Amino acid sequence: MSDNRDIIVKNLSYTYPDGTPALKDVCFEITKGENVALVGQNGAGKSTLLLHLNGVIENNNGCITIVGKQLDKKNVPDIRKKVGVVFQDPDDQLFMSTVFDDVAFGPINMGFSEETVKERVKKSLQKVGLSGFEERCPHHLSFGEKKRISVATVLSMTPDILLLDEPTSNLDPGGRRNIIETLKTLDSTKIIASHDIESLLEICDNAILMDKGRVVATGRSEDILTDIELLNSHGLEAPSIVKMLGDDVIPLLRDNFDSSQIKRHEKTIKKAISKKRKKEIFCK
Amino acid sequence: MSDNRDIIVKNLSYTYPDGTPALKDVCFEITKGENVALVGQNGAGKSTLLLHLNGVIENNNGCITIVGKQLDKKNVPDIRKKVGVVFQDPDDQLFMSTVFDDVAFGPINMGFSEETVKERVKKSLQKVGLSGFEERCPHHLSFGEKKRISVATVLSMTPDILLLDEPTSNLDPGGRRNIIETLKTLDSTKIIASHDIESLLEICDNAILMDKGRVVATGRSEDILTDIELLNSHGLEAPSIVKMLGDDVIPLLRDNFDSSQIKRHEKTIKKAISKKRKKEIFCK
Amino acid sequence: MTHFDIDKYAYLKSPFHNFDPRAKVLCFLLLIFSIVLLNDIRVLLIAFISTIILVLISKIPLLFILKRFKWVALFIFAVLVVLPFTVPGENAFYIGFLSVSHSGILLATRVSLKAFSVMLLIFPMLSTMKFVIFIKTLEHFKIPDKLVQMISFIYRYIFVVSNEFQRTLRSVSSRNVGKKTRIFRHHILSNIIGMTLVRSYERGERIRIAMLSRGYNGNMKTLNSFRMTKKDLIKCSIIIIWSISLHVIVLTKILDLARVVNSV
Amino acid sequence: MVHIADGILAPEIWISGFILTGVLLIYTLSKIKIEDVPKISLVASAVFVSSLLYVPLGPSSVHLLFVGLAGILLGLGAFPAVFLAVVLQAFLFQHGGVTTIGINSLTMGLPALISYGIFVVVIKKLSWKKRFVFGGSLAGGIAILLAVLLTSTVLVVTGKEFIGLVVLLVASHIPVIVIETVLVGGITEFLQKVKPEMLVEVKK
Ligand SMILES: Nc1ncnc2c1ncn2[C@@H]1O[C@H](COP(=O)(O)OP(=O)(O)OP(=O)(O)O)[C@@H](O)[C@H]1O
Ligand SMILES: Nc1ncnc2c1ncn2[C@@H]1O[C@H](COP(=O)(O)OP(=O)(O)OP(=O)(O)O)[C@@H](O)[C@H]1O
Ligand SMILES: [Mg+2]
Ligand SMILES: [Mg+2]
Repeated sequence: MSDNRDIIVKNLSYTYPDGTPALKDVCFEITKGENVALVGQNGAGKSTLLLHLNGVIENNNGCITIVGKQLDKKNVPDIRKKVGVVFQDPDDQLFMSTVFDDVAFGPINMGFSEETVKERVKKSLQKVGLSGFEERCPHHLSFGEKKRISVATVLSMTPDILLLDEPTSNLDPGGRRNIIETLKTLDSTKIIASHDIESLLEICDNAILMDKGRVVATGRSEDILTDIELLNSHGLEAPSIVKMLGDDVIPLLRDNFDSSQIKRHEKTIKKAISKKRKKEIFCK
Repeated sequence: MSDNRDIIVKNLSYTYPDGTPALKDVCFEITKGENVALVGQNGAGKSTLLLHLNGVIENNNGCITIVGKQLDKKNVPDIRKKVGVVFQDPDDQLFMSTVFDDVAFGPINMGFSEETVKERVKKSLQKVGLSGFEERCPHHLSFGEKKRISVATVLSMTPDILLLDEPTSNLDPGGRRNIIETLKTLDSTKIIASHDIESLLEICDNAILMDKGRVVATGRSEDILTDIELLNSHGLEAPSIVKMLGDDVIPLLRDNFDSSQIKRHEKTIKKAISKKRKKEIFCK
Repeated sequence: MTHFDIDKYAYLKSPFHNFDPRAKVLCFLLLIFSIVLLNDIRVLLIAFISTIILVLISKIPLLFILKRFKWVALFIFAVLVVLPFTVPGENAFYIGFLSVSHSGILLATRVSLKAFSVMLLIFPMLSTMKFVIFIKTLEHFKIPDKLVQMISFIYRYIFVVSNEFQRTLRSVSSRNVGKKTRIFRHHILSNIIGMTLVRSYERGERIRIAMLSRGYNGNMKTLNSFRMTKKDLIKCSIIIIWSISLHVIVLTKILDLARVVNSV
Repeated sequence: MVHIADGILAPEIWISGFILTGVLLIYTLSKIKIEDVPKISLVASAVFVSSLLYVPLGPSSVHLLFVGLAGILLGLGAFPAVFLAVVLQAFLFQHGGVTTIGINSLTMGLPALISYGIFVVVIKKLSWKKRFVFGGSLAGGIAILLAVLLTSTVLVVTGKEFIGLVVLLVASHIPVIVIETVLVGGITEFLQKVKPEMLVEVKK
């Protein structure tokens, strides 16, 4: 295919039925295999945007193209096969009476054989660190466990495009690490909406910054997510590690801060600190 | 009063009706005005514990004393007046048809005059950064906005004891900052269950670490929440800034990492790094 | 997530919006019962027109009322379609080979006039106040405590249930791809409803706790308190007198008199 | 459509409807515990909400009643639940009538109570594994059947001219009976698996 753009959004606007404007003239393009961070204040419109890309919200105000197909009533079923969503609230995601049934729901619908389905369920549960939870009722789990199962229900479908709304919220740091590592190994095109900028820096190549329903900046995540002034001016904050080290932090982050790495990176860190200091002095 | 212990929990065990054990022989005491961090893996039993302290889960297996009163059927209504809870899931918390009514619900029930109620609502909404949302419907908000309103509904009651389950999850970094600063200024005794260890280090004096329903460590939060090995052995991780700087990070954290502070703290940082390095070498 | 628009127009300003809720409910109930007890089709027409005037005064947007019509409309539609053909009586005219009876049309008209009048009256009565206020009003009427508590919980839970239902639907549809057999679909539907019930049940329980922990003790308190004013008394009297006069018109046969006078 | 609107029934009928409903209400209310109030309200809301839902069926659609389900979940409490659902439907959605609240509560509430009885008998007397599906289906289906029959009776008693309406009513509810038989069975099984404490307590 000559066109390797997986997602094209053009002039998308949306107002909720109660009159709250949520998206205003949103435009962007995402190429195959790209990992995109979606950041913005509470209420910026991130979830609303993701709900559009899977056809959950119907809207004729704008134009969305997914893997070459325009998103409309006719194409929605086809597109949903390609797009997996993890909702922000895990209660929106889980509805079967056992964890197994819930994770198997997607693959069964896609028509896989029993063998394959079982295989897929097992693998996905492993990836989120909840092997052995097959027979539990998803409804009777801790909040974080529910969140992990939500991720598993989508992983089991290995969709071409993954939309993740706050995949790491309410996860314990270990679980967060797991999800991050899993996401890094997946080839799918991904959009990740999150307030956990540190994780985003680790996973994503590019970033989209939203404010009050508009896209206000797009670019490489190293540039956008470490730009303290830009973030501040849109109600966000850089993670403290970035505040301290600036964009020198990226290689450290991607190496996951093993104590041994600290040693290896000592030079970078010192350099970063003195650079910062100079800037301080220079600014005054 | 000679006894200034606000919360005493003795030998508390609990198993959910479906047979999942959630608490095992939990014991601890919390003095008036203390800020306590409650950490542990997903499913460790944090929410279950908090639900006990407000009498939401009834349980005769153990003994809970709140502000000198034993928690039993008879005392529950009295105790609930003293204890405010922010649930992990904001949808459990919001039940009126406008944000104003929801935030006013507590104060009205406490019998305040109309003036005072309006005043309190206004202030609480200000504190969570959602002034002007009074007439919106709480169910038609973004997830993070709901979370903020949940916090406001409890702030408006200024209870003696505050139980917060993940107060910062799903908040944008600015909102998170707001909540942290607000919590720091409140005099109430607080227990905060969270995976956001960085915030906890900033707010809390003491910490309780849980694993699989047991309390496995208690102590000053500087000691517990920066102990990388301890955290790792219970499935948690220290924030990357702690990984880098160890417990030298505390003063920096409490100063909130202003660029200007970086300069002031340069020495600490450099010292921390070289200390770490020495430890590295020493360990090998 | 629908909120059913229950309180949507409780914030407007009209003579009915600032009517004392207790008096308002009683007066309107009286009017409703009085209209249903009418049989004279001409008086019914007068009553119907007066109903429309009341609705206009209440400022509730007509579009909103029309949307709600679909529920009654179903029943009325059935009545209008069936009765004229099935009620035996003097023939009025034919549609195709079906005969339409005089008395059928009359009956159908009478039934629809009553049904529509009542449904219209509910708007100025209830859409002009917040539902919480209605619940408080019931408390004033000495309705058994258990019932009042149930109503206020039901009101809360309606939203819980519909929210949970829509959420479940949403999650199913986002992963529901490919073709399924009938059996599978029925299995899914009972699962969805069952899960909605369980979720609502648990969510409802947690919300109840949240209410309790914020000082709820069985009655919904809001910032309003009721006061009867002179204006309320006047409004009351107007509605009560009107309800009674509808029947006076029938009893005294004024309308027939008019015809007699005319023919003379 | 089993809700009768205002204006059809003769005053004697709807007044006796109110009286009977009142008696049944007082009796059932005295039997339920205050702790059960939230659960009853919840099921009432569920009945209420689902009665606003339309299930597509071929070219047309039907709406479900779940009276039987209310019986299975609440036992005697089903009556006040159905009563309140009827009241709110009339007042909030102009669905049904005001003067017919009594009659409508009876035609829907009695079947709920009866299906509760059926369910209890099935669960007590049978011991095979699928008895919950069976009991649920039976209760769900019979409840609708009874509701339709009761409504028809009321209409016929009011006047012979309504026989045409009765035919339409019965015909349009045959699919509902089938759907609810299947659905309530499935739901009962689901609940028995996931949250058995929601079903009405059956002492063996
Ligand atoms: N169901 C709804 N009805 C009406 N308005 C809504 C609804 N859901 C969200 N909104 C509004 O739309 C805007 C965008 O909401 P959205 O949920 O997309 O934000 P978000 O970026 O995902 O925020 P968060 O970080 O809190 O999840 C907000 O102003 C919100 O109040
Ligand atoms: N309603 C329930 N029924 C049965 N088991 C439950 C229920 N809620 C939680 N559990 C189980 O109880 C244990 C403790 O759960 P709890 O919600 O207290 O964990 P938590 O520490 O709050 O976790 P998280 O960080 O994910 O919120 C977990 O093993 C969980 O699976
Ligand atoms: Mg969101
Ligand atoms: Mg929890």
